[in-house]
Amino acid sequence: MGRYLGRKAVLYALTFFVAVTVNWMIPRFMPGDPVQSMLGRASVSDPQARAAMEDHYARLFGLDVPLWKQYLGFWGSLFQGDLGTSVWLFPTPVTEVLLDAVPYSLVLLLPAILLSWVAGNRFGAFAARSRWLDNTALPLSYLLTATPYMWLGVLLAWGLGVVAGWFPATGAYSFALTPAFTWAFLSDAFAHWVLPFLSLFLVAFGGWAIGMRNLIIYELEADYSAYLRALGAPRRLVRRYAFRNAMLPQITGLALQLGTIVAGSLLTEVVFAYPGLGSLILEALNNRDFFLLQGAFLFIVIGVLIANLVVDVLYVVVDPRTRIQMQGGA
Amino acid sequence: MLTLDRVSKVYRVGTFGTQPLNAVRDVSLTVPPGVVVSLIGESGSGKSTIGRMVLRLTPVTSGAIAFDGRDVAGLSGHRARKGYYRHVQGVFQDPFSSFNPIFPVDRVFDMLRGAYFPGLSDTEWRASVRRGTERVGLDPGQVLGRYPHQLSGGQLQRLLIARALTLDIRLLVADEIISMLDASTRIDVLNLLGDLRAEGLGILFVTHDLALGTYVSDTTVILRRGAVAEMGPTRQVYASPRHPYTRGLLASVPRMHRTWADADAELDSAAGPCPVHSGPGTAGPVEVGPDHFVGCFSDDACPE
Amino acid sequence: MSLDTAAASGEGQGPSGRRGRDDLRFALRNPKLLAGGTVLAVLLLTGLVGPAFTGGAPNAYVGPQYAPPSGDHWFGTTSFGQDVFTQFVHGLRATFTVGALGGGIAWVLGMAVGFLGGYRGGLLDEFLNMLTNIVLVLPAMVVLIIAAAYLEARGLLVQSLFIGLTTWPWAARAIRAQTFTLAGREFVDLARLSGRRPWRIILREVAPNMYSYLVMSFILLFGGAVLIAAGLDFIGLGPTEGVSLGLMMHHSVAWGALHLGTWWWFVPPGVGITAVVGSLYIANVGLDEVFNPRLREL
Amino acid sequence: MTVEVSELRVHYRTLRGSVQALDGASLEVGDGEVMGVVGESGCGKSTLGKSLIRMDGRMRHVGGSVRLGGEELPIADDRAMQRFRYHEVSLIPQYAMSAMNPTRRIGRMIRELLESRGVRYAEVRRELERRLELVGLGADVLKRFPIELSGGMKQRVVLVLSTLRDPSLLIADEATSALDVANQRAVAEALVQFRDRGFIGSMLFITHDLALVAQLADTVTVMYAGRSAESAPTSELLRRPRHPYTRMLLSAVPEVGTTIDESRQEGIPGSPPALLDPPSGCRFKDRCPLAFEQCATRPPFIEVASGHRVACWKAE
Amino acid sequence: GGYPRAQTLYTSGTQWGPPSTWNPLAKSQYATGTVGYVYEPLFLYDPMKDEYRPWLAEEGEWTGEDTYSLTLRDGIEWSDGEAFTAEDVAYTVELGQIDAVPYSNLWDWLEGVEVVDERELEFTFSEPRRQEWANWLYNEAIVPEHVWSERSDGEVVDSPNEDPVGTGPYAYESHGQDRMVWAKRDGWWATEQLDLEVKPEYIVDIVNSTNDAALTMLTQGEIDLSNNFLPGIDRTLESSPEITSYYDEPPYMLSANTTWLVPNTEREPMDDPEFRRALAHAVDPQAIADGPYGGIVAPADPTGLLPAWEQYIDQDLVEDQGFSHAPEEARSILEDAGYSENADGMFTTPDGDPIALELIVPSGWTDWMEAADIVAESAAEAGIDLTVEFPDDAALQDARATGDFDLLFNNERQISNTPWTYYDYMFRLPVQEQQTTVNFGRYENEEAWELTEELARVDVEDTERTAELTSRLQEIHFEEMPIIPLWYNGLWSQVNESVWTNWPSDASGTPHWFPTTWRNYNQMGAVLTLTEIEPVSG
Ligand SMILES: Nc1ncnc2c1ncn2[C@@H]1O[C@H](COP(=O)(O)OP(=O)(O)OP(=O)(O)O)[C@@H](O)[C@H]1O
Ligand SMILES: Nc1ncnc2c1ncn2[C@@H]1O[C@H](COP(=O)(O)OP(=O)(O)OP(=O)(O)O)[C@@H](O)[C@H]1O
Ligand SMILES: [Mg+2]
Ligand SMILES: [Mg+2]
Repeated sequence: MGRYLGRKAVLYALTFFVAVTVNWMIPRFMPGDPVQSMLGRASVSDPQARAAMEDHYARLFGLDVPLWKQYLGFWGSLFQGDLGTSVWLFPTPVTEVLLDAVPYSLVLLLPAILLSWVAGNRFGAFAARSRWLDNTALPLSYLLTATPYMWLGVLLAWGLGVVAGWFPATGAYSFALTPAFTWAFLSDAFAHWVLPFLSLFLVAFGGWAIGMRNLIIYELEADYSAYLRALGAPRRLVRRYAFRNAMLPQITGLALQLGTIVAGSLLTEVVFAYPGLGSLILEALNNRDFFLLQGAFLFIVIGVLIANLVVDVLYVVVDPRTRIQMQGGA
Repeated sequence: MLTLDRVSKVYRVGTFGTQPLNAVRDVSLTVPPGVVVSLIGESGSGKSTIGRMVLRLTPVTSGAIAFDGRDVAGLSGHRARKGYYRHVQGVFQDPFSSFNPIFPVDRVFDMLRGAYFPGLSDTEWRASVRRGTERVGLDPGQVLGRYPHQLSGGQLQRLLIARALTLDIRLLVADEIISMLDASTRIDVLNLLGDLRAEGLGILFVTHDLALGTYVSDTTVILRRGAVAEMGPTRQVYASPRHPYTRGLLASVPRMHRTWADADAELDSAAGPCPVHSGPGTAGPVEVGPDHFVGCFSDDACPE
Repeated sequence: MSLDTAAASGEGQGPSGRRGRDDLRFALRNPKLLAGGTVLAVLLLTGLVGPAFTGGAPNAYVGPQYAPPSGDHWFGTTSFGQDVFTQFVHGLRATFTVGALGGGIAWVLGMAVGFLGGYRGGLLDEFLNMLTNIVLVLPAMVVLIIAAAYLEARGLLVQSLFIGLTTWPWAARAIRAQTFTLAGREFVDLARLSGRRPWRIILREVAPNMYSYLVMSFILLFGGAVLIAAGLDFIGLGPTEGVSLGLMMHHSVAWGALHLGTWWWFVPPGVGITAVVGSLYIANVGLDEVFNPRLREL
Repeated sequence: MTVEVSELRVHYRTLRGSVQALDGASLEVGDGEVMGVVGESGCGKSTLGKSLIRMDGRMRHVGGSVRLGGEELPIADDRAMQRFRYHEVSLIPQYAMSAMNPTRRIGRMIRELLESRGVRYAEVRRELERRLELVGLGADVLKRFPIELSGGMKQRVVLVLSTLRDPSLLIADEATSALDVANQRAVAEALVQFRDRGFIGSMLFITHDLALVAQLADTVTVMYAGRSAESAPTSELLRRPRHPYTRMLLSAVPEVGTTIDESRQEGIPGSPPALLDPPSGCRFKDRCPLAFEQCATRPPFIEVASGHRVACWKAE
Repeated sequence: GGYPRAQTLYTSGTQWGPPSTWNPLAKSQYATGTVGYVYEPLFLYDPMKDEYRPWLAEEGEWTGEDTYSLTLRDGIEWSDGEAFTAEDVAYTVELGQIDAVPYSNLWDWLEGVEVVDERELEFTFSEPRRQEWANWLYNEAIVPEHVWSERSDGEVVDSPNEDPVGTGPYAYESHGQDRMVWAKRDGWWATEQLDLEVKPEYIVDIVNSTNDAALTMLTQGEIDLSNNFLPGIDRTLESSPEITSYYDEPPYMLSANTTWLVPNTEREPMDDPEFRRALAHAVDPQAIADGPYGGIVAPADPTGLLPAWEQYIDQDLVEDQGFSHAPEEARSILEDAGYSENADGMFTTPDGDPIALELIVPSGWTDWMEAADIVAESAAEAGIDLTVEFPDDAALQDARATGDFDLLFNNERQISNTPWTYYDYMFRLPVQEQQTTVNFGRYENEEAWELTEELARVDVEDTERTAELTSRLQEIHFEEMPIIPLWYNGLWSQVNESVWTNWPSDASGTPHWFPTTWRNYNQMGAVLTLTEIEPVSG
């Protein structure tokens, strides 16, 4: 087990290294100058005054030293948890900007990922029960997964938000409120959360349902199921076993899909103007804030890596096969 | 013709290949022309590994395999290898998976044509394929052009032998070629091997079935955990097995006309001490009779 | 879409069964394959020949602004007076292009890495596997956002290339696993004994045996590429010129279609994407059922 | 309890028509008897085994009946069969390696299975452990996962689990084929021992290994292309086979120690008929050296000596 | 706690990211209202009336050719209770000595500042750029010396100044990812001295996510004042009575800046004034205003001078030399200048080289992208081959700075107190390797630049001289056409009157301030809007 996780850890460390390097490289080898874009918004019209400011900020962001120094410095400060200063939200440190946004994303993502996973799996297992269900539920699930996150978001915002007016279609909570542990605030925040959550949830839900449906059919055909049935075990038990075993690949699937769902949440946040990482990335893009962009990217990568690691560990715990193989047994 | 000299194979398994797995240990044997050598042993004893090393499908870790005195491992380059395969061919356990399921069976022949008979005209080639097919007792009209699933396992195995015979092979590695076949077809394939042997073909016959091992072979090699437990002329090994492992195997083989209990009683009488440790104390198998070698009893019956 | 499922279900290809003919027979009887295939064909045809019929540039102002669907403008017009149907038809074409190119590039890469790793094994495999895993864990979309953001000229080709470069890993992984089992099959050994060169063996012996699987990977990659491209387009990182369904959504939302109730502007592109990807997926299940005897009778 | 299978016909539905996998199989197993069922691959042995306990979705009961201790088994009725499964009729499958849920500890799986069949685990726990001990396994296997056991151990666990309810009929389909000779012997002997101790009533031991049957079966039924060809007490069958198929089959199996040079044995020419559209009459006639006109009609499966039945016009 | 709806003003359209700094010197970043609500300038400039309104200052006066004296109001206190004095003003001016301070160029022509007494200062200039000085006086906010002097030079510019201490009517209340909240402060000097009172207890400025979201919120009454560019707003304005804008008919909005078509005058054939003039006649701003903008912008005057500078537009000149959409005219100009049509009806240069121009517009700027297409179409009509490219914004900025382009759109100059800013943009010399803020077309004309420089020195009161100079500049503009004015971008401003009424409009009886929260507009009186609006339920 230790060795297995050790191997995974090496893999993740390498991934992290690659991610950081790519992340550092992209903005530096592509056109666009963050300082220019920052000053672009300052209404400083005098060329000389502007030139002086450019110098100042280039020095401040450390863009005036050779690339290799920038790269090493990048790693150095990274280990000190310093992701630099946001250009767009100057002078806020990137870490701070991200930490402000991350809770929103998490509040959206965690329930969406977990609930869609649980519900999708249940539904998929349920759909595999009969031909009729299968033939109706399955295409529906496929359509759901085929739906672009943002479009579903747009439809929901329009249908349930603008037309029906049941839920607010933008923001995380009413502007009339200040965050507090009050009923008014929580219910308001919840109402704002429903639509973005729903659009994430539905798309992911479809995917899990399909995955589970296919896996459970596979499991129901497995030898152990046949044996149980031959010994007269009731459907319930057979299904329960099949479900449990089909969950295992779905756990790995969860790790694999994390990236996609995270990306989906970025789009959803944009649609609903939900103030999470997605909106932040979009703004960072528009403002050429490459420090923030790098930070956000790293945040996501680290998040995904950690989640993967958690899933890996979880997998080892729930699947005796991996655990025993790793102990060198059998 | 083929000699294995203290051949060992270590697979690297586990993370980053850190764990060694000794699949074959210090195996030495020879396969002269016109002789069938059976390699017998339980699952995982390294039989197939030896076969694959001879066929150059797996590299040797240590020791030497020589064919006609030329080191087989030293054959480098596509040409040299092709030359080797002209004389040495293999047939494997699963006839169904030996054929690419989506092509007609002729494909196994056609693959050879490209590499070995580029000059042959279509008619010449077809004739030679037909000849090969007939030689293994098949009706070419019935089998050629068909898909693997349309033929029986016995037919397929024979086709594979026919394929090997298209080349001028002198050594055939037959890896469990009968274990997936029905009792009635097995015997046909075995008979075919016997006929080929009579024509001077050397055969390395890999099996786990003792009964079938005796039927065609001249020399029997009993493998255990990658090492030779007992090796000798077939008749002698069966008549007076010296290694406890061989005896155990023989006692467990179900026989039509003798019960297990009877076999136990019969074999118990021939027990003796480990010849390796009671004798000269060398590492390798010890000769206990003419051409009859016995390895260390290891673990169970021997201190080592 | 769970990729593992595909991997799990793809493996059940025994040597048994009367492949080719049987497959066709099942294919023609499979409602999912038929339905998916038909929708796809209609959309493809629309994308292919549609632009010739609608005439005119997709971004030209041809009608009144904000006109709801009518006989003149089947899908209505945008706030600029562009014909939504014309845009839709051109967008479909772009969507298919991105899918085919992006999916295709990823497919080729996935095959190259998968075949090579699965067949050769050893250190090369370890390395490729590592590479695959690295790219696999990186969230493709986010990488793409970052990369696209800094691209000077963004066109369909570049977009497809980038998508292809980031989405191949799971296909590589699955193909590698398949290749690995197939390479252990005896007919591959036999091909080696017949003096064949590795690449020939891969292409002529191994690959044909997973054709159904390869087709399905392509379908999934195609769908994935379409969705990713739509996502990029939507946040304004799409091609800087031309139309695509994602860009249509982007424009419609940016120009307040949601609020102004011009649903005909943002509904068709989404329906288009969902229909393309959905029908692909559904056809894919159909294919799966056809190729995979285990699922046939369920 | 005795088992009587008479003229059982079970077909597989396929796209190309029905495969007549079992088309008139008959056999009788006395109480406490082990019957070996042998025959070439594809002759319907497994189909017979499955029919007696659980038919899968593609199988169709076309005719014939199965009686267990005089009572008719409702083999075509999945629901009605439920009562008999495990308690009366049980199975050791060929796939013992994968017969247990890989993600459950064995003990827990057994408990859940038993409780789902209305048996209190606690009540049988001791017996379970005792029987495990009989086959040479400690009670600690219950705490393990299947993957932690070797093939032979798994086969033995399945053996114990399948027979825990003391079934009147046990179907062992290729139960030892995947094992090496030493393990094969151990499991086979355990089966006989269980029968001797009365844990199992009758047993159908399905295999293609005639020699193995010779070791443990009381009677043997030889099947050919979905039908019973010959049925007799083991020693009788080995010594005096009446059906030409049986004879040829026996002569195709070399004894340990015989070599090709001493006595060359021959196989059965040709191959079994396709069951999708089998020939009428005796199904062996195309390969039979004795075939004559009458073989165009199906020979009855009749008793030619005490307990010895043959389906051949030429058998006296 | 919450903000009672009836006492809270919700605004949006300025803040494009979470508030991150309250430093008035961080001109591109500071939270909406930092200048105006908290920090205040010495004067306000009212472009509607072209009038300076003494604000922190009581009065200012040129006492000599090179000296200016300033008197401050009495009795103003900083929000921390310290008195506001001449030291603070002097300190703020001195900050310009730091390079990174946006107005560091002030010291190129300012010689010194001297505190005469608590309320009096004296400025001496090395070059009396009076228009530019006036510009400074109302644009820059005064910061408290007692707080700021503790900061290092770097901190002065880069500190987020989290706890802003100002003289204005509001104080920092809170901020979040998506909002900035200001709370009304007791003791604002103007209440006592000018009888002005800001009405909202709270101002919640909403961080824009998308214009789309803003539109939704505006129509749902969640935003009172939206300064977002809302495409399609014309339809909403027509259909929803509670949503209003400054004018109740097209173009609905006041004008804030001019969008120009900027030709690169270093490239052929744009180096030819005749060609540029032909181009000017070819384009069709009306089609742009009607098309992508749906009428919410107006085509620009040929001079490009904003309506606020109307008095300086030389109407006779425009009559005489101005241009309008006239493809035929464009063709004849080209023909006269020696250009000739090829077989496709497209013009080639007098040398016979084909002309193929590329107009670049940032990708994603949809309205501009649409407008560019229209420009291309109308150019084609006049026989000029012009294609449109949509590079990424950053790439475009690079190209623009280095002069690596044919044509582009630009609107860098906002409304101000003087057309000098406008001509400074058009004619600024010398042309440098990198042109980052002005004269992207790299047009060189010594005479025009000298005139511009002279304009900078004219006293703002001296409208006659200003008009004279601008008239001459307009003439050069028409002759040379270094930039081609297209349309006026609106001062995007739309309000939902369901909570607050009495918003500025052109109707009589309503206030005439700029209804906007944009940066630098508070200094132009926008802040006074807050003193005029009235709660509906109150
Ligand atoms: N490619 C490989 N990598 C690692 N280990 C291997 C490999 N091939 C075989 N082994 C291991 O080497 C040992 C010998 O295997 P081999 O296939 O030679 O046995 P065998 O005697 O042929 O067994 P069987 O009767 O099952 O075919 C086994 O433990 C096997 O697990
Ligand atoms: N699911 C199925 N669908 C169609 N035909 C089947 C199916 N299962 C088995 N058959 C056919 O039925 C016949 C009998 O099969 P069965 O499995 O009973 O044979 P068997 O005697 O057990 O053979 P083996 O010794 O190979 O296990 C064969 O011809 C086989 O091809
Ligand atoms: Mg082997
Ligand atoms: Mg069977």
